[in-house]
Amino acid sequence: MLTKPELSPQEIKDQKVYLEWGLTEEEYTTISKKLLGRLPNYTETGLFSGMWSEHCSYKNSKQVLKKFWTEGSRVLQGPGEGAGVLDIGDNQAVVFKAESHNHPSFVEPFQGSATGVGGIIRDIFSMGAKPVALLDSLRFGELSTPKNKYLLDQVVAGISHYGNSIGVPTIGGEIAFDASYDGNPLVNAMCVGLMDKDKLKSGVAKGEGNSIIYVGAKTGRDGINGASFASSEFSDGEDLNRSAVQVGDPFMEKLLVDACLEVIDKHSDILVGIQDMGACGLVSSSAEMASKAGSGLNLNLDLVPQREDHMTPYEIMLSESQERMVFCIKKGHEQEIFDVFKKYNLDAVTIGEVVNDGHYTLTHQGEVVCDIPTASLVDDVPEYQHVGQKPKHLLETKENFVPEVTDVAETLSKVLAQPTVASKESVFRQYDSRVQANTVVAPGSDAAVIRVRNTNKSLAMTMDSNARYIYLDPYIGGQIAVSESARNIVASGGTPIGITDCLNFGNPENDERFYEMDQSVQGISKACQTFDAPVISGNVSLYNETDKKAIYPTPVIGMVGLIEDNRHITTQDFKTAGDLVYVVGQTFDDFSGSEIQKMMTGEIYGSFDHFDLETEHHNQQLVSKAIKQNLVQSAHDLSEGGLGVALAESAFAQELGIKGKLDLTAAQLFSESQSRFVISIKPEHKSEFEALMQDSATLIGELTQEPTVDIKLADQHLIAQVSDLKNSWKDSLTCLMK
Amino acid sequence: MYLAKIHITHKASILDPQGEAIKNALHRLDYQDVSNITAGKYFETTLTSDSKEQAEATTRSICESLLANQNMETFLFTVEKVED
Amino acid sequence: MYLAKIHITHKASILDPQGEAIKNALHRLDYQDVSNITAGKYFETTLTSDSKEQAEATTRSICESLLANQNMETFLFTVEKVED
Amino acid sequence: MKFAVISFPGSNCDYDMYYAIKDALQEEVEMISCDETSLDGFDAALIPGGFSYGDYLRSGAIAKFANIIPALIEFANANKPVLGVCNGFQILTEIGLLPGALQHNKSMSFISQIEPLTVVNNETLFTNLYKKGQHINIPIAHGEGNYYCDDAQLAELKSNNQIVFTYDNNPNGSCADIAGITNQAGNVLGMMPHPERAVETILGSEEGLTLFQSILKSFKGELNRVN
Ligand SMILES: Nc1ncnc2c1ncn2[C@@H]1O[C@H](COP(=O)(O)OP(=O)(O)O)[C@@H](O)[C@H]1O
Ligand SMILES: [Mg+2]
Repeated sequence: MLTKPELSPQEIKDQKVYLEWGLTEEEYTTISKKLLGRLPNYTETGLFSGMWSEHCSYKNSKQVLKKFWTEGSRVLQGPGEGAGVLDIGDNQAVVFKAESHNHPSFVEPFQGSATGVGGIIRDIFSMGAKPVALLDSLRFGELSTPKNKYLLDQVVAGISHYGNSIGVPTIGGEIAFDASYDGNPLVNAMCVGLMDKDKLKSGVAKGEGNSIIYVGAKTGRDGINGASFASSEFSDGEDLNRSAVQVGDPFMEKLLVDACLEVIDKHSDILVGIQDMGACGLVSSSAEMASKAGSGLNLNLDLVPQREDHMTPYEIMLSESQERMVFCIKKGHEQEIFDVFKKYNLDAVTIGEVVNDGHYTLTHQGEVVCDIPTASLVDDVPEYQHVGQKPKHLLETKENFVPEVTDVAETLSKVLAQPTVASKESVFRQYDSRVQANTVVAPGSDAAVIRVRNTNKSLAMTMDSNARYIYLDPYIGGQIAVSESARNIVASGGTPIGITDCLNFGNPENDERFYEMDQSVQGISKACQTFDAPVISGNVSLYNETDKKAIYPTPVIGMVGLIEDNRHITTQDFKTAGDLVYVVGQTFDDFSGSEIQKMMTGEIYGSFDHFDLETEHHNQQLVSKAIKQNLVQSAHDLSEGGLGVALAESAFAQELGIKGKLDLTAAQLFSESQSRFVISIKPEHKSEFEALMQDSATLIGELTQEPTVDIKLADQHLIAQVSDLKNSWKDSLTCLMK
Repeated sequence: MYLAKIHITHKASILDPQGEAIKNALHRLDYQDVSNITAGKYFETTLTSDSKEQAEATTRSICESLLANQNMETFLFTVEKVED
Repeated sequence: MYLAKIHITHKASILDPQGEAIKNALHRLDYQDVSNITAGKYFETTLTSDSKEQAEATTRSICESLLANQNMETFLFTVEKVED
Repeated sequence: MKFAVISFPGSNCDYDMYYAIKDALQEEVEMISCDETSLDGFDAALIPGGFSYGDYLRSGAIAKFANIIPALIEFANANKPVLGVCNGFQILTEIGLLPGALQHNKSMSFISQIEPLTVVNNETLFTNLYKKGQHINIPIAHGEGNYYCDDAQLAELKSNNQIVFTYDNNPNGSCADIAGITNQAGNVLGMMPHPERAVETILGSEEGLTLFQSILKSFKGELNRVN
């Protein structure tokens, strides 16, 4: 691709090269006949192929994204900018967004995940916020193949390299394994930032004569037109012919953050707009900034800092070199910007100006190489309407699964060792989770918590999704994904205030895949409204298919919660012997898509008969109240593996035992009924707690110094040593990686 | 016994932040005659292979599977016989 | 123009964690004929020095002052003339 | 007492150190760039953690040429307190204020966790408020914290009582479990664990604050002695 001589407009048409670049026949016709009235040249065709890709244009997903609930009293900036922004009081705002880097991470896992982190951090500081936390949500195929082990190892190393070096703590995330991610791993990263409300910036270029300034790293031939590749399915063998991999430089980005925040802080009056260069590099950032104001741009590509010789306009515009930003600066004030960047030893150059004719004009070595309406790149992209169709596997009816558990202690130990349930410490210990000295709850509990310095407030955050549920019921599964996030926030003492999402799906042109996306988005949206947590940002990654096999539908939720008083911060660990342990919420026979179903049968199937959003909300509010009334010693939400797993996990840190009884069967210990928590309280709070909970909480028993789990069940007696359970949970992932 | 000397370098067009950082440092230190520097890796391996061909095959294989990231790097090696 | 090729290796007496880790990985991958591996660094520098002697002097100086940590590492280099 | 925090391009714990002094210790502190050439007017110098100049070659290697380094060496030679944490420790070994070197962790991967340490020497200006043999919990976060020195050097460190902190369960392969050492004179301390991340109860531990309080106590004691 790099050395191909440039074809003439006629050759592009005759040889239909645009198809190779991902533009359809109709799209090409629209561009040449309707938008331009002539054939686009090589550079222009390249720009269209990038800007009209799903990744940049959302042409296949807009229809669905409109269904998200995006309102709410805290919203200062909803979807549409680099990141969403919520008011948290005291003139402060929290900024967050998640983004996927699936395809680059499959091709080159270390750099792919590292640049994913770099990219999402840029989205945050381009809004004017200081990045304060990172989270990552990962999906891989089963760890039985060397390739999947390699991917996990390298993806984690890449995240660790970038996040640690730039000095933003990685404080949470999730990892799950399922065969559907073989050949299609998911790497989603989320960044959270904090800012003063009145410093909010947007990515806009307006005002005739104002300067377009390029800052940061030089442009090389890295990942050219990556967005159009990310927007197509890939097949085995592709990893042999690819254009140059993007390499991240966290040191450069650290300087870039500091310099940009200095500009926003001290030169806000001359800063018209700021945006990072992400997918489709210079063209997408500059054209989007201009289109927001209906402006045109004149850019001189000879002025763009270049790392390599003889780069073509196509390469310069579509390069995805990292650590670069675009500013729009009031005419005549450019020097102020140059002075700031000089201090940090970074390039900052004027590469063009805003014009009022609405034209996007590029010159290169004295020639105009592109002259098209800005709107044609951004606003005139066709929007495709799809009609979903219920996937075949949802039409088959099969009786719901109920496991037969003969030795409950042994089964518990095995479930704890399933890689999706097992401890992720071997991963998160590679992440610096305490840099910036604000981390109150590091990875290993439910939501992570960072305090807001100089206030008595904290932020709780989490990323969650159970794709198996969504595969079995996209609408309910979507609701559960948000509910689980909210449960994590609530268990940590917080109130959910908003979400971001990464919609990872297969090919939307397939009706069944589209159905999955559409239904799960509606489920997510409904749950967001219930929890009063609007969707403020997100990202779409479609075409996650290899050789026509799609991943499980995996919309990942990143949620932030506010803790108004630091005394309410709660962790999942049991604290002292003698404390009473309760389970909040009702347990049914819910084994569809459960960990134990997968473990015992190797497949997942069945329906969801007991989930109810109102009950979920009710239980969360009860727990929240109990925490705020200072009645709670520890709180842990129930998710994969059910009650047995949650009790064990809570016991591990202090190695406390628990003695009690439960009116449940051994099998039900592994049921994944939603809307439940494990809570421990001091005995002196018993009556107050029970009065608050009414019949929503059931006493299990009390914590013991003797580290044994000793619970009488309806049909069996569970007796297990905490240390044995802990060992199978703690070492499992490390063993699987060997 | 065989000794393999393996050089791993960046492919052209791939960003080399390490080389850049070193170059900048050298310029700050006034080494003006250093016009460029690229950073790579160097490995020495001793092999108990039965023949030079086998030692070469093993070396190539470990370069491809472990030492070099072929997305970004290329490797070159030599193998020579040494005293046990 | 001169091209310097610089090799930095661990002193023999010093534990080389990277080499150890690679050796273990190779043994896990069943490369039984690899009896030892040491990890080092390799740099290529282009110098605009006026003479080979000067290029050598510069190279030695950057090795001593920056590229190698002489507590643990030793360096070796060659300098050759190349086309501008 | 007036502290300087020396910030290098790529330092990322500089503000953590700054706030530890300003908010937790409540003493005077100033952030200064490594481009400065003087430490006049300061009573102690703190070199924070991070990845100076990206740490691309070897951690601390490029930082040793910063403008501030001659002043720092002079400051140390004048017997004033110098503390280097994490990358700061690596820089202190690179510039020769402390012996030895920090290699890649034995596991070759980055390790971030709360680490139990033992205070081996509580007779330094940095540790006089700890008890000898006291166990403390301080977070670590590093990829190259595996302390190395040769046998002769190790014998010297031991006989001079220069080993200040050791790890209870050596996480990175350091020789003799070393987590922190001083120079011979005892006024320069380098350590991999991060005391500045353990200065408030809300962060999980205050056991790092004791180190800064010790520095302050020695300084005040010294003032009284002089007056
Ligand atoms: N990839 C990861 N990065 C950082 N932390 C992680 C990662 N995976 C899991 N964790 C942490 O491990 C703990 C347990 O995770 P998980 O089992 O997903 O919890 P839950 O089911 O309650 O959401 C959480 O604190 C989580 O943040
Ligand atoms: Mg949880």
